[in-house]
Amino acid sequence: MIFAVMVALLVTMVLALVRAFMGPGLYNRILAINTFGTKTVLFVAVAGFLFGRPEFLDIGILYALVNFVATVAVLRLTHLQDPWSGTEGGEAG
Amino acid sequence: MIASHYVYWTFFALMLIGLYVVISHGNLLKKLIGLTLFQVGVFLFYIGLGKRDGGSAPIISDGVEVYSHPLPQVLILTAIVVGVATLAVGLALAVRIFEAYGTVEEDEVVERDRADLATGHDGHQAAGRDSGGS
Amino acid sequence: MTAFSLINIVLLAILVATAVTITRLRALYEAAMLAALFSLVTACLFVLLDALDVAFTEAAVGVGISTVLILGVLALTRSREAVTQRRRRLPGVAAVLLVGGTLGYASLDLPAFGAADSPVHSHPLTEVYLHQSQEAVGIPNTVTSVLASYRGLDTLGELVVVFTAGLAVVSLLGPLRRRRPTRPERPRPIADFDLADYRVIRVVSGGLLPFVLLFALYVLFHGEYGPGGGFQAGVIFASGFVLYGLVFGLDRAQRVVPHAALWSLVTLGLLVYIGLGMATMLLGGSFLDYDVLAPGNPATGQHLGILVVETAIGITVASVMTTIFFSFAGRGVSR
Amino acid sequence: MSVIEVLSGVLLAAGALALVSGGVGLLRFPDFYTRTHAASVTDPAGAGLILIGLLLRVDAWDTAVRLLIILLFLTLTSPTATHILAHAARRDGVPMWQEGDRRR
Repeated sequence: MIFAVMVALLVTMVLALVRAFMGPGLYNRILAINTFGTKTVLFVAVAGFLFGRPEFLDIGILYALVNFVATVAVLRLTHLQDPWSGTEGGEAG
Repeated sequence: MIASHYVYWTFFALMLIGLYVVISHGNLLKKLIGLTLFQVGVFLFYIGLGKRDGGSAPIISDGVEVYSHPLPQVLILTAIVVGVATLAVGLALAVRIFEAYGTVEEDEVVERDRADLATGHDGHQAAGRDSGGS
Repeated sequence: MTAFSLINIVLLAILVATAVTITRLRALYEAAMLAALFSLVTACLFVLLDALDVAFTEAAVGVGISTVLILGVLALTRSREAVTQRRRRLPGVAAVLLVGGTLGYASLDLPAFGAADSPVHSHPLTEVYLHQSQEAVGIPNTVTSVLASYRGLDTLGELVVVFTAGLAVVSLLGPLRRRRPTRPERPRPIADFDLADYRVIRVVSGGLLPFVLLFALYVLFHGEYGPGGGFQAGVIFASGFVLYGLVFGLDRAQRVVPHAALWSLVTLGLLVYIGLGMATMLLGGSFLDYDVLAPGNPATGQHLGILVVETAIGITVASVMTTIFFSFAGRGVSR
Repeated sequence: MSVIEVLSGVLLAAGALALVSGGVGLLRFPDFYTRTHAASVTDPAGAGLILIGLLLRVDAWDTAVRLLIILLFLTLTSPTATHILAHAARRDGVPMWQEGDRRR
């Protein structure tokens, strides 16, 4: 059963990857990469059970966090002319 | 041969893709991304050498007999952090080059240096003036 | 075909496909994002290859820090790559053929992947690190004991390299500048970006942030029993600050940790590490020999030494990474 | 086979189905917004189902706590990320697909 879930995960990863490659444009890629990130969290969790050492789920927690940081960073840094201050705006870069 | 070595060959392929980007692409930032690809190839190669069939993570616990080797993991663990620190140095250099030349394309930077040499300007002064004007 | 090799092949194929796509993309923002995806897949592969600590570090560094740095530099410079000229291709292809041929030829001598009788696994050090370390050091995570105890001097060297890199970035990008006080304090959303957007991010990241920092501390102190340790904790801590700086603006992030405090922390970690080495020498051992810290009870001494060293590593790595982030961020502001 | 195991199997299967359908939607839907829909609905749903399915198989309490923390983080961050993403795209003027348009 767990192996079947793993296969489903890998299939979904490949599908999201194709979307990330095809684009078109920035947003489709961000969306695909964000989805892919969730799949990697699940990958770590399922792999722990599949190979019999489920106590190492800490890594999954980290992936969930880091995935969010990456999405926020992409949105933040591709959107502002003066990327770091957040006080003065501009059109999308 | 294929069944036992394909993993190494994929790691080598990653290194070579990175190497190609570093040498052939002119954009300095693209070169740095290529450098990280190359790095990851090397990291995976090290970790791959320490992996053992049916092994488990080298954290000793009851009921687990076979472990992968911890030493390559230690080396790569520190190498990753050092890698991002050196990447930051490279990026800082790229920012400075952009501020001096107004471009991060290697060809354009070299061309501008050549033009400065031909007109007899000191390269540094010329670069400073150019960035002031742009 | 086992489950392992199936997953392995799929992940490797994803990696190579991503790498090829990265080289072909000329829009560098998108290439940088695919690089983040690349490092996520790499981290999964590290999990599969039993390198949990490495997976930890790679995910936090590759996604949380280096992507942010690359995107930030792209925002400062140009984000489209020029077309690669035909004449440039030849040297690259030549180098790839040369190096690839050499590596391919050399790989014929490599032991089969995962073989139990390979030189790596039959070397006497394997026995030392995996089994004797349980008596000599007494902590389950052998990666931590090798990192902090057996190869403590090497790790000190790596830490010095990280320190030097931080120094180089700061000297290239100028000192961390204090912002002019005329700027509005609260980050105001740009004209047509709805405030509600920012409120959602602010509330969620504000709620998440304490957990990130707590998690970093957990990783630091749990590193003896599970995956984790100073390097990982430092990087997670720094990515928490990166998140804070991205969402709430550099201004507030710099008020939380002023740069003077940051630089003292950078050197503090390094000094604690070296000081511990000196202390063990004064107590009659050799440099970084923790056995002498608790006379008559080497295991306790090792525990103590490893804990101090990991904390020192965590402090230095976290503050160097935060310094690097602030330097790049300050560049954008002062322009 | 106990009731718990059957239940866990059902949850895992449902989660896997949700994931794959989300992946297909991400690939096949015609524009960015519909793809966001596919991804944002199936992501937390599939993740939740799978994580709860795994939770039923755990004996050690610390593993269960970790699974719950992952679940909490995912349910917090994943909708937030897709929400701001869709909002930013709308503001940026990513065009919406209309009946009869080409796929983008």
